[in-house]
Amino acid sequence: MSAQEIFDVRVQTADFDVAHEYQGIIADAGNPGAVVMFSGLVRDVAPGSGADGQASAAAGQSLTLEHYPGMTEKALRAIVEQARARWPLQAVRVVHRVGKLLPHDQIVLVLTASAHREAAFAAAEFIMDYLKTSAPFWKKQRFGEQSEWVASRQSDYQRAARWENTPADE
Amino acid sequence: MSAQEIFDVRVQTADFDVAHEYQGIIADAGNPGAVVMFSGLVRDVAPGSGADGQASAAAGQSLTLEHYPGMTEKALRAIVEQARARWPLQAVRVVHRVGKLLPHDQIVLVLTASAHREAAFAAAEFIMDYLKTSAPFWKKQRFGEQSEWVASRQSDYQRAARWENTPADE
Amino acid sequence: MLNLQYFASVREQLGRESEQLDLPADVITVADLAAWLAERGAPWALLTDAQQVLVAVDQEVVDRERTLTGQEEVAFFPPMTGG
Amino acid sequence: MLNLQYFASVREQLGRESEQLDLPADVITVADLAAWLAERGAPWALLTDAQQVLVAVDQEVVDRERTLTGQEEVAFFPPMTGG
Repeated sequence: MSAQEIFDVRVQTADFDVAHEYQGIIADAGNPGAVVMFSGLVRDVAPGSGADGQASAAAGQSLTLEHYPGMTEKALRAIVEQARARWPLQAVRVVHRVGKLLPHDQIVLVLTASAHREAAFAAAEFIMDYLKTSAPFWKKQRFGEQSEWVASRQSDYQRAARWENTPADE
Repeated sequence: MSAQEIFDVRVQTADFDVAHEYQGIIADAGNPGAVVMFSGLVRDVAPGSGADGQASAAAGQSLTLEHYPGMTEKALRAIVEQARARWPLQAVRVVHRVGKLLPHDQIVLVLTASAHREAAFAAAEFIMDYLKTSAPFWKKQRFGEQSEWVASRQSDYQRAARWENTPADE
Repeated sequence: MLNLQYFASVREQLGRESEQLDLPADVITVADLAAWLAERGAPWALLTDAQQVLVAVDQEVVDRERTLTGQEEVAFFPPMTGG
Repeated sequence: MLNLQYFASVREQLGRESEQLDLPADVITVADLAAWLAERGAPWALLTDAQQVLVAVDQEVVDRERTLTGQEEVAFFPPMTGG
Protein backbone atom coordinates (compact mmCIF):
# COMPACT_ATOMS: atom_id res chain seq x y z
CA MET A 1 0.00 0.00 0.00
CA SER A 2 1.38 3.43 -0.92
CA ALA A 3 1.99 6.25 1.55
CA GLN A 4 -0.66 8.24 -0.29
CA GLU A 5 -3.33 5.68 0.58
CA ILE A 6 -2.25 5.39 4.20
CA PHE A 7 -2.38 9.17 4.60
CA ASP A 8 -5.70 9.60 2.93
CA VAL A 9 -7.89 12.69 2.44
CA ARG A 10 -11.32 12.76 0.79
CA VAL A 11 -13.93 15.41 0.02
CA GLN A 12 -17.37 14.01 -0.79
CA THR A 13 -21.09 14.74 -0.73
CA ALA A 14 -21.87 11.20 0.50
CA ASP A 15 -22.06 10.36 4.18
CA PHE A 16 -19.23 8.35 5.72
CA ASP A 17 -19.42 5.17 7.78
CA VAL A 18 -17.45 5.43 11.01
CA ALA A 19 -17.09 1.66 11.47
CA HIS A 20 -15.77 1.23 7.93
CA GLU A 21 -13.23 4.05 8.35
CA TYR A 22 -12.14 2.74 11.77
CA GLN A 23 -11.53 -0.77 10.44
CA GLY A 24 -9.80 0.76 7.43
CA ILE A 25 -7.30 2.82 9.39
CA ILE A 26 -6.43 -0.15 11.59
CA ALA A 27 -5.72 -2.20 8.45
CA ASP A 28 -3.66 0.68 7.00
CA ALA A 29 -1.69 1.15 10.22
CA GLY A 30 -0.92 -2.56 10.54
CA ASN A 31 0.00 -2.58 14.22
CA PRO A 32 -1.47 0.47 15.98
CA GLY A 33 -1.57 0.83 19.75
CA ALA A 34 -3.83 3.88 19.61
CA VAL A 35 -6.52 5.17 17.27
CA VAL A 36 -8.09 8.59 17.83
CA MET A 37 -11.19 9.60 15.92
CA PHE A 38 -12.85 13.00 15.72
CA SER A 39 -16.31 13.28 14.24
CA GLY A 40 -17.98 16.65 13.68
CA LEU A 41 -21.77 16.82 13.38
CA VAL A 42 -24.28 19.48 12.38
CA ARG A 43 -25.68 20.93 15.58
CA ASP A 44 -29.34 21.65 15.89
CA VAL A 45 -29.16 25.35 16.69
CA ALA A 46 -32.67 26.43 15.76
CA PRO A 47 -34.26 28.49 18.53
CA GLY A 48 -36.47 26.29 20.68
CA SER A 49 -35.68 23.13 18.74
CA GLY A 50 -35.81 19.80 20.47
CA ALA A 51 -32.98 17.36 20.90
CA ASP A 52 -33.96 15.10 18.02
CA GLY A 53 -33.60 17.71 15.31
CA GLN A 54 -36.56 16.50 13.29
CA ALA A 55 -38.50 19.64 14.05
CA SER A 56 -35.74 21.94 12.83
CA ALA A 57 -35.07 19.90 9.72
CA ALA A 58 -38.79 20.10 8.99
CA ALA A 59 -38.65 23.86 9.66
CA GLY A 60 -35.98 24.13 6.98
CA GLN A 61 -32.82 24.30 9.06
CA SER A 62 -29.84 23.23 7.02
CA LEU A 63 -26.16 23.86 6.42
CA THR A 64 -24.58 24.07 2.99
CA LEU A 65 -20.86 23.46 2.66
CA GLU A 66 -19.07 25.01 -0.28
CA HIS A 67 -15.43 24.29 -1.09
CA TYR A 68 -12.71 25.06 -3.61
CA PRO A 69 -12.27 21.86 -5.62
CA GLY A 70 -8.62 21.08 -6.25
CA MET A 71 -7.29 23.39 -3.55
CA THR A 72 -9.25 21.59 -0.81
CA GLU A 73 -7.54 18.23 -1.25
CA LYS A 74 -4.17 19.98 -1.59
CA ALA A 75 -4.72 21.96 1.63
CA LEU A 76 -5.86 18.88 3.56
CA ARG A 77 -2.90 16.90 2.32
CA ALA A 78 -0.52 19.68 3.40
CA ILE A 79 -2.05 19.65 6.90
CA VAL A 80 -1.67 15.87 7.15
CA GLU A 81 1.96 16.17 5.99
CA GLN A 82 2.66 18.71 8.74
CA ALA A 83 1.16 16.33 11.29
CA ARG A 84 3.30 13.44 9.96
CA ALA A 85 6.41 15.60 10.30
CA ARG A 86 5.60 16.31 13.96
CA TRP A 87 4.41 12.95 15.27
CA PRO A 88 5.15 9.27 14.54
CA LEU A 89 1.91 8.35 12.77
CA GLN A 90 1.12 5.02 11.14
CA ALA A 91 -1.95 6.19 9.22
CA VAL A 92 -4.33 9.15 8.90
CA ARG A 93 -7.76 9.52 7.32
CA VAL A 94 -9.61 12.77 6.76
CA VAL A 95 -13.08 12.80 5.21
CA HIS A 96 -14.94 16.11 4.78
CA ARG A 97 -18.43 16.37 3.35
CA VAL A 98 -19.69 19.18 1.12
CA GLY A 99 -23.15 20.11 -0.11
CA LYS A 100 -26.38 20.38 1.85
CA LEU A 101 -26.47 18.85 5.34
CA LEU A 102 -29.23 18.62 7.92
CA PRO A 103 -29.09 18.80 11.73
CA HIS A 104 -27.34 15.71 13.17
CA ASP A 105 -25.61 14.88 9.87
CA GLN A 106 -21.94 14.01 10.05
CA ILE A 107 -19.68 16.71 8.52
CA VAL A 108 -16.08 15.76 9.08
CA LEU A 109 -14.08 12.74 10.23
CA VAL A 110 -10.43 12.66 11.26
CA LEU A 111 -8.76 9.38 12.23
CA THR A 112 -5.15 9.02 13.39
CA ALA A 113 -3.29 5.81 14.24
CA SER A 114 0.01 5.53 16.09
CA ALA A 115 1.92 3.19 18.35
CA HIS A 116 1.18 5.53 21.28
CA ARG A 117 -1.78 7.62 22.31
CA GLU A 118 0.11 10.91 22.75
CA ALA A 119 0.87 11.14 19.01
CA ALA A 120 -2.61 10.00 17.93
CA PHE A 121 -4.36 12.55 20.18
CA ALA A 122 -2.09 15.47 19.30
CA ALA A 123 -2.19 14.80 15.56
CA ALA A 124 -6.00 14.52 15.43
CA GLU A 125 -6.42 17.80 17.30
CA PHE A 126 -3.73 19.49 15.19
CA ILE A 127 -5.40 18.38 11.95
CA MET A 128 -8.81 19.68 13.12
CA ASP A 129 -7.35 23.03 14.25
CA TYR A 130 -5.66 23.62 10.90
CA LEU A 131 -8.55 22.24 8.88
CA LYS A 132 -10.78 24.89 10.48
CA THR A 133 -8.49 27.76 9.49
CA SER A 134 -6.68 26.69 6.35
CA ALA A 135 -8.77 24.30 4.30
CA PRO A 136 -11.08 26.15 1.85
CA PHE A 137 -14.52 25.20 3.14
CA TRP A 138 -17.33 27.67 3.85
CA LYS A 139 -20.56 27.04 5.70
CA LYS A 140 -23.87 28.71 4.96
CA GLN A 141 -26.59 28.27 7.51
CA ARG A 142 -30.28 28.33 6.59
CA PHE A 143 -33.37 28.71 8.78
CA GLY A 144 -36.38 28.48 6.50
CA GLU A 145 -36.22 31.56 4.25
CA GLN A 146 -33.22 33.12 5.96
CA SER A 147 -29.62 32.23 5.31
CA GLU A 148 -26.24 33.54 6.33
CA TRP A 149 -22.60 32.63 5.95
CA VAL A 150 -21.10 31.33 9.18
CA ALA A 151 -18.47 33.74 10.53
CA SER A 152 -14.98 32.45 11.23
CA ARG A 153 -14.19 32.10 14.93
CA GLN A 154 -11.29 33.98 16.48
CA SER A 155 -10.84 31.06 18.87
CA ASP A 156 -10.13 28.75 15.91
CA TYR A 157 -7.22 30.97 14.86
CA GLN A 158 -5.93 31.02 18.41
CA ARG A 159 -6.08 27.24 18.64
CA ALA A 160 -4.20 26.82 15.36
CA ALA A 161 -1.59 29.41 16.41
CA ARG A 162 -0.95 27.48 19.64
CA TRP A 163 0.83 24.75 17.68
CA GLU A 164 3.36 27.20 16.29
CA ASN A 165 4.76 27.64 19.80
CA THR A 166 4.61 23.96 20.67
CA PRO A 167 7.73 21.90 20.09
CA ALA A 168 7.18 19.05 17.65
CA ASP A 169 6.45 15.69 19.31
CA GLU A 170 5.81 17.26 22.71
CA MET B 1 -32.24 8.71 30.49
CA SER B 2 -30.40 9.15 33.78
CA ALA B 3 -27.08 10.95 34.18
CA GLN B 4 -25.55 7.63 35.19
CA GLU B 5 -26.33 6.08 31.83
CA ILE B 6 -25.12 9.09 29.85
CA PHE B 7 -21.83 9.03 31.75
CA ASP B 8 -21.29 5.34 31.42
CA VAL B 9 -18.36 3.12 32.43
CA ARG B 10 -18.08 -0.62 31.81
CA VAL B 11 -15.50 -3.32 32.55
CA GLN B 12 -15.97 -6.50 30.55
CA THR B 13 -14.21 -9.52 29.07
CA ALA B 14 -16.22 -9.26 25.83
CA ASP B 15 -15.00 -7.22 22.89
CA PHE B 16 -16.73 -3.90 22.14
CA ASP B 17 -18.21 -2.69 18.87
CA VAL B 18 -17.01 0.78 17.95
CA ALA B 19 -19.95 1.52 15.61
CA HIS B 20 -22.48 0.55 18.29
CA GLU B 21 -20.76 2.70 20.94
CA TYR B 22 -20.45 5.65 18.54
CA GLN B 23 -24.15 5.55 17.65
CA GLY B 24 -24.94 5.11 21.32
CA ILE B 25 -23.06 8.17 22.53
CA ILE B 26 -24.64 10.32 19.81
CA ALA B 27 -28.09 9.16 20.97
CA ASP B 28 -27.10 9.83 24.62
CA ALA B 29 -25.73 13.28 23.82
CA GLY B 30 -28.82 14.29 21.82
CA ASN B 31 -27.27 17.17 19.92
CA PRO B 32 -23.48 16.87 19.83
CA GLY B 33 -21.27 18.97 17.59
CA ALA B 34 -18.18 16.90 18.34
CA VAL B 35 -17.47 13.29 19.25
CA VAL B 36 -13.94 12.18 20.11
CA MET B 37 -13.10 8.50 20.37
CA PHE B 38 -9.95 6.87 21.66
CA SER B 39 -9.39 3.19 21.05
CA GLY B 40 -6.41 1.33 22.53
CA LEU B 41 -5.25 -1.92 20.94
CA VAL B 42 -2.83 -4.68 21.88
CA ARG B 43 0.38 -4.00 19.98
CA ASP B 44 2.25 -6.81 18.38
CA VAL B 45 5.58 -6.38 20.12
CA ALA B 46 7.10 -9.83 19.65
CA PRO B 47 10.66 -9.56 18.34
CA GLY B 48 10.67 -9.97 14.58
CA SER B 49 6.90 -10.29 14.35
CA GLY B 50 5.12 -9.23 11.19
CA ALA B 51 2.49 -6.57 10.88
CA ASP B 52 -0.47 -8.93 10.89
CA GLY B 53 0.15 -10.36 14.33
CA GLN B 54 -0.92 -13.89 13.42
CA ALA B 55 2.61 -15.16 13.81
CA SER B 56 2.96 -13.76 17.31
CA ALA B 57 -0.44 -14.98 18.43
CA ALA B 58 0.54 -18.42 17.16
CA ALA B 59 3.86 -18.06 19.02
CA GLY B 60 1.88 -17.51 22.20
CA GLN B 61 2.08 -13.74 22.55
CA SER B 62 -0.75 -12.48 24.70
CA LEU B 63 -1.69 -9.90 27.29
CA THR B 64 -3.71 -10.64 30.41
CA LEU B 65 -5.52 -7.80 32.11
CA GLU B 66 -6.30 -8.15 35.79
CA HIS B 67 -8.41 -5.64 37.70
CA TYR B 68 -9.87 -4.96 41.13
CA PRO B 69 -13.61 -5.61 40.75
CA GLY B 70 -15.67 -2.99 42.52
CA MET B 71 -12.87 -0.46 42.80
CA THR B 72 -12.35 -0.34 39.04
CA GLU B 73 -15.83 0.96 38.21
CA LYS B 74 -15.62 3.40 41.12
CA ALA B 75 -12.24 4.74 39.96
CA LEU B 76 -13.41 5.10 36.35
CA ARG B 77 -16.56 6.88 37.47
CA ALA B 78 -14.49 9.29 39.58
CA ILE B 79 -12.30 10.10 36.57
CA VAL B 80 -15.35 10.75 34.39
CA GLU B 81 -16.81 12.99 37.12
CA GLN B 82 -13.61 15.03 37.20
CA ALA B 83 -13.80 15.44 33.42
CA ARG B 84 -17.45 16.55 33.67
CA ALA B 85 -16.50 19.15 36.25
CA ARG B 86 -13.84 20.60 33.93
CA TRP B 87 -15.55 20.57 30.52
CA PRO B 88 -19.13 20.93 29.22
CA LEU B 89 -19.74 17.31 28.19
CA GLN B 90 -23.01 15.89 26.89
CA ALA B 91 -22.08 12.22 27.27
CA VAL B 92 -19.11 9.96 28.02
CA ARG B 93 -18.54 6.24 27.53
CA VAL B 94 -15.61 4.26 28.87
CA VAL B 95 -15.28 0.54 28.14
CA HIS B 96 -12.26 -1.39 29.42
CA ARG B 97 -11.67 -5.07 28.74
CA VAL B 98 -10.11 -7.53 31.18
CA GLY B 99 -8.91 -11.12 30.77
CA LYS B 100 -6.72 -12.58 28.06
CA LEU B 101 -6.17 -10.53 24.90
CA LEU B 102 -4.21 -11.24 21.74
CA PRO B 103 -2.21 -8.90 19.49
CA HIS B 104 -4.53 -6.48 17.65
CA ASP B 105 -7.39 -6.98 20.11
CA GLN B 106 -9.15 -3.86 21.34
CA ILE B 107 -8.42 -3.07 25.02
CA VAL B 108 -10.03 0.22 25.90
CA LEU B 109 -12.52 2.66 24.40
CA VAL B 110 -13.21 6.24 25.51
CA LEU B 111 -15.89 8.33 23.82
CA THR B 112 -16.72 11.93 24.66
CA ALA B 113 -19.47 14.10 23.17
CA SER B 114 -19.78 17.87 23.48
CA ALA B 115 -21.15 20.86 21.60
CA HIS B 116 -17.56 21.85 20.74
CA ARG B 117 -14.43 19.96 19.83
CA GLU B 118 -12.14 21.57 22.41
CA ALA B 119 -14.04 19.99 25.31
CA ALA B 120 -14.43 16.61 23.60
CA PHE B 121 -10.71 16.36 22.78
CA ALA B 122 -9.49 17.55 26.18
CA ALA B 123 -11.86 15.31 28.13
CA ALA B 124 -10.98 12.17 26.14
CA GLU B 125 -7.27 12.75 26.65
CA PHE B 126 -7.78 13.61 30.34
CA ILE B 127 -9.76 10.41 30.92
CA MET B 128 -7.09 8.28 29.24
CA ASP B 129 -4.26 9.95 31.20
CA TYR B 130 -5.98 9.31 34.54
CA LEU B 131 -7.22 5.86 33.58
CA LYS B 132 -3.57 4.87 32.98
CA THR B 133 -2.45 5.98 36.44
CA SER B 134 -5.44 5.66 38.73
CA ALA B 135 -7.75 2.89 37.59
CA PRO B 136 -6.78 -0.49 39.09
CA PHE B 137 -5.83 -2.48 35.99
CA TRP B 138 -2.62 -4.45 35.59
CA LYS B 139 -1.19 -5.96 32.41
CA LYS B 140 0.82 -9.15 32.20
CA GLN B 141 2.58 -9.83 28.94
CA ARG B 142 3.32 -13.37 27.75
CA PHE B 143 5.67 -14.58 25.02
CA GLY B 144 5.27 -18.34 24.84
CA GLU B 145 6.60 -19.70 28.16
CA GLN B 146 7.79 -16.35 29.46
CA SER B 147 5.62 -13.78 31.15
CA GLU B 148 6.14 -10.51 32.97
CA TRP B 149 4.09 -7.74 34.50
CA VAL B 150 4.17 -4.57 32.43
CA ALA B 151 5.98 -1.79 34.28
CA SER B 152 4.20 1.52 34.82
CA ARG B 153 5.53 4.33 32.65
CA GLN B 154 6.94 7.49 34.21
CA SER B 155 5.61 9.41 31.19
CA ASP B 156 2.04 8.39 32.10
CA TYR B 157 2.42 9.98 35.52
CA GLN B 158 3.84 13.12 33.93
CA ARG B 159 0.93 13.32 31.50
CA ALA B 160 -1.63 12.95 34.28
CA ALA B 161 0.19 15.55 36.43
CA ARG B 162 0.04 18.05 33.54
CA TRP B 163 -3.70 18.47 34.09
CA GLU B 164 -3.18 19.59 37.69
CA ASN B 165 -1.51 22.75 36.40
CA THR B 166 -4.00 23.34 33.61
CA PRO B 167 -6.92 25.64 34.35
CA ALA B 168 -10.28 23.92 33.95
CA ASP B 169 -11.94 24.47 30.57
CA GLU B 170 -8.75 25.86 28.98
CA MET C 1 -4.69 34.59 -19.25
CA LEU C 2 -5.47 34.94 -15.55
CA ASN C 3 -8.11 32.55 -14.23
CA LEU C 4 -10.13 34.25 -11.46
CA GLN C 5 -12.28 32.31 -9.00
CA TYR C 6 -14.69 33.67 -6.37
CA PHE C 7 -16.08 31.64 -3.48
CA ALA C 8 -18.78 31.76 -0.81
CA SER C 9 -19.87 35.27 0.32
CA VAL C 10 -17.39 36.89 -2.10
CA ARG C 11 -18.94 34.99 -5.01
CA GLU C 12 -22.43 36.01 -3.87
CA GLN C 13 -21.57 39.67 -3.38
CA LEU C 14 -19.89 39.90 -6.78
CA GLY C 15 -22.56 37.81 -8.48
CA ARG C 16 -19.80 35.95 -10.28
CA GLU C 17 -18.13 32.54 -9.93
CA SER C 18 -15.16 32.88 -12.23
CA GLU C 19 -13.72 34.79 -15.18
CA GLN C 20 -10.68 34.74 -17.45
CA LEU C 21 -8.85 37.92 -18.32
CA ASP C 22 -5.55 39.38 -19.45
CA LEU C 23 -3.55 41.22 -16.84
CA PRO C 24 -2.64 44.87 -17.63
CA ALA C 25 1.11 45.51 -17.58
CA ASP C 26 0.91 47.72 -14.48
CA VAL C 27 -0.74 45.00 -12.35
CA ILE C 28 2.23 43.37 -10.62
CA THR C 29 1.02 42.08 -7.26
CA VAL C 30 -2.13 40.56 -5.81
CA ALA C 31 -2.79 43.96 -4.15
CA ASP C 32 -2.56 45.62 -7.59
CA LEU C 33 -5.02 43.08 -8.99
CA ALA C 34 -7.54 43.74 -6.20
CA ALA C 35 -7.19 47.52 -6.68
CA TRP C 36 -7.66 47.17 -10.45
CA LEU C 37 -10.78 44.98 -10.03
CA ALA C 38 -12.12 47.50 -7.46
CA GLU C 39 -12.23 50.11 -10.23
CA ARG C 40 -15.26 48.23 -11.58
CA GLY C 41 -17.33 49.91 -8.87
CA ALA C 42 -19.45 49.11 -5.80
CA PRO C 43 -19.24 45.44 -4.85
CA TRP C 44 -15.75 44.95 -6.27
CA ALA C 45 -14.14 47.25 -3.71
CA LEU C 46 -14.54 44.47 -1.15
CA LEU C 47 -11.63 42.64 -2.74
CA THR C 48 -9.21 45.27 -1.41
CA ASP C 49 -10.08 44.41 2.22
CA ALA C 50 -7.24 42.07 3.21
CA GLN C 51 -8.93 41.28 6.55
CA GLN C 52 -12.18 40.06 5.02
CA VAL C 53 -10.95 38.57 1.78
CA LEU C 54 -8.19 35.98 1.46
CA VAL C 55 -6.35 35.26 -1.78
CA ALA C 56 -4.97 31.99 -3.12
CA VAL C 57 -2.64 31.88 -6.11
CA ASP C 58 -2.49 28.51 -7.83
CA GLN C 59 -4.40 27.05 -4.88
CA GLU C 60 -2.11 28.30 -2.13
CA VAL C 61 -2.99 31.14 0.22
CA VAL C 62 -0.59 34.04 -0.34
CA ASP C 63 -0.13 37.53 1.02
CA ARG C 64 -0.98 40.53 -1.09
CA GLU C 65 2.64 41.33 -1.92
CA ARG C 66 2.77 38.17 -4.04
CA THR C 67 3.70 39.02 -7.66
CA LEU C 68 1.73 37.67 -10.61
CA THR C 69 2.89 36.65 -14.11
CA GLY C 70 -0.66 36.74 -15.48
CA GLN C 71 -0.88 32.98 -16.04
CA GLU C 72 -2.10 32.00 -12.57
CA GLU C 73 -5.35 30.83 -11.05
CA VAL C 74 -6.23 33.51 -8.49
CA ALA C 75 -9.06 32.92 -6.01
CA PHE C 76 -10.76 35.43 -3.68
CA PHE C 77 -12.72 34.12 -0.69
CA PRO C 78 -13.69 34.90 2.92
CA PRO C 79 -11.94 33.29 5.92
CA MET C 80 -12.53 29.55 5.96
CA THR C 81 -15.21 27.98 8.14
CA GLY C 82 -14.98 24.23 7.56
CA GLY C 83 -14.82 21.40 10.06
CA MET D 1 -12.43 -8.17 60.63
CA LEU D 2 -10.05 -6.65 58.11
CA ASN D 3 -10.52 -7.89 54.56
CA LEU D 4 -7.15 -7.98 52.78
CA GLN D 5 -6.82 -8.17 49.00
CA TYR D 6 -3.68 -8.63 46.92
CA PHE D 7 -3.44 -7.96 43.19
CA ALA D 8 -1.16 -8.59 40.20
CA SER D 9 2.57 -8.98 40.99
CA VAL D 10 1.91 -8.48 44.71
CA ARG D 11 -0.60 -11.34 44.66
CA GLU D 12 1.86 -13.55 42.80
CA GLN D 13 4.81 -12.76 45.05
CA LEU D 14 2.79 -13.41 48.20
CA GLY D 15 1.07 -16.44 46.72
CA ARG D 16 -2.20 -15.18 48.17
CA GLU D 17 -5.29 -13.43 46.79
CA SER D 18 -7.08 -12.40 49.95
CA GLU D 19 -7.47 -13.08 53.65
CA GLN D 20 -9.57 -11.96 56.61
CA LEU D 21 -8.01 -11.18 59.92
CA ASP D 22 -8.37 -9.27 63.17
CA LEU D 23 -6.20 -6.21 63.57
CA PRO D 24 -3.93 -6.14 66.68
CA ALA D 25 -4.52 -3.11 68.90
CA ASP D 26 -1.13 -1.56 68.11
CA VAL D 27 -1.76 -1.50 64.35
CA ILE D 28 -3.13 1.99 63.79
CA THR D 29 -2.14 3.06 60.29
CA VAL D 30 -1.66 1.46 56.88
CA ALA D 31 2.09 1.73 57.47
CA ASP D 32 1.66 -0.20 60.75
CA LEU D 33 -0.33 -2.89 58.92
CA ALA D 34 2.37 -3.31 56.26
CA ALA D 35 5.09 -3.52 58.94
CA TRP D 36 3.07 -6.07 60.91
CA LEU D 37 2.49 -8.25 57.80
CA ALA D 38 6.21 -7.95 56.95
CA GLU D 39 6.98 -9.80 60.20
CA ARG D 40 5.70 -12.94 58.44
CA GLY D 41 9.06 -13.10 56.63
CA ALA D 42 10.60 -12.96 53.17
CA PRO D 43 8.03 -12.05 50.52
CA TRP D 44 5.84 -10.03 52.89
CA ALA D 45 8.49 -7.35 53.42
CA LEU D 46 7.67 -6.02 49.95
CA LEU D 47 4.45 -4.52 51.37
CA THR D 48 6.51 -1.91 53.25
CA ASP D 49 7.89 -0.43 50.01
CA ALA D 50 5.62 2.56 49.41
CA GLN D 51 7.17 3.21 45.98
CA GLN D 52 6.43 -0.26 44.62
CA VAL D 53 3.22 -1.09 46.45
CA LEU D 54 0.10 1.09 46.52
CA VAL D 55 -2.66 0.72 49.09
CA ALA D 56 -6.40 1.20 48.73
CA VAL D 57 -8.71 1.35 51.74
CA ASP D 58 -12.34 0.63 50.95
CA GLN D 59 -11.44 0.90 47.25
CA GLU D 60 -9.77 4.30 47.37
CA VAL D 61 -6.04 4.83 47.10
CA VAL D 62 -4.70 6.27 50.36
CA ASP D 63 -1.33 7.25 51.78
CA ARG D 64 0.29 5.16 54.45
CA GLU D 65 -0.59 7.54 57.26
CA ARG D 66 -4.24 6.59 56.82
CA THR D 67 -5.65 5.17 60.07
CA LEU D 68 -7.62 1.92 60.19
CA THR D 69 -10.52 0.84 62.41
CA GLY D 70 -10.05 -2.83 61.56
CA GLN D 71 -13.32 -3.14 59.61
CA GLU D 72 -11.99 -2.04 56.22
CA GLU D 73 -11.19 -3.69 52.93
CA VAL D 74 -7.46 -3.04 52.39
CA ALA D 75 -5.83 -3.84 49.05
CA PHE D 76 -2.13 -3.96 48.20
CA PHE D 77 -1.07 -3.73 44.55
CA PRO D 78 1.66 -2.44 42.21
CA PRO D 79 1.31 0.83 40.23
CA MET D 80 -1.51 0.55 37.72
CA THR D 81 -0.88 -0.23 34.07
CA GLY D 82 -4.27 -0.20 32.35
CA GLY D 83 -5.36 1.53 29.20
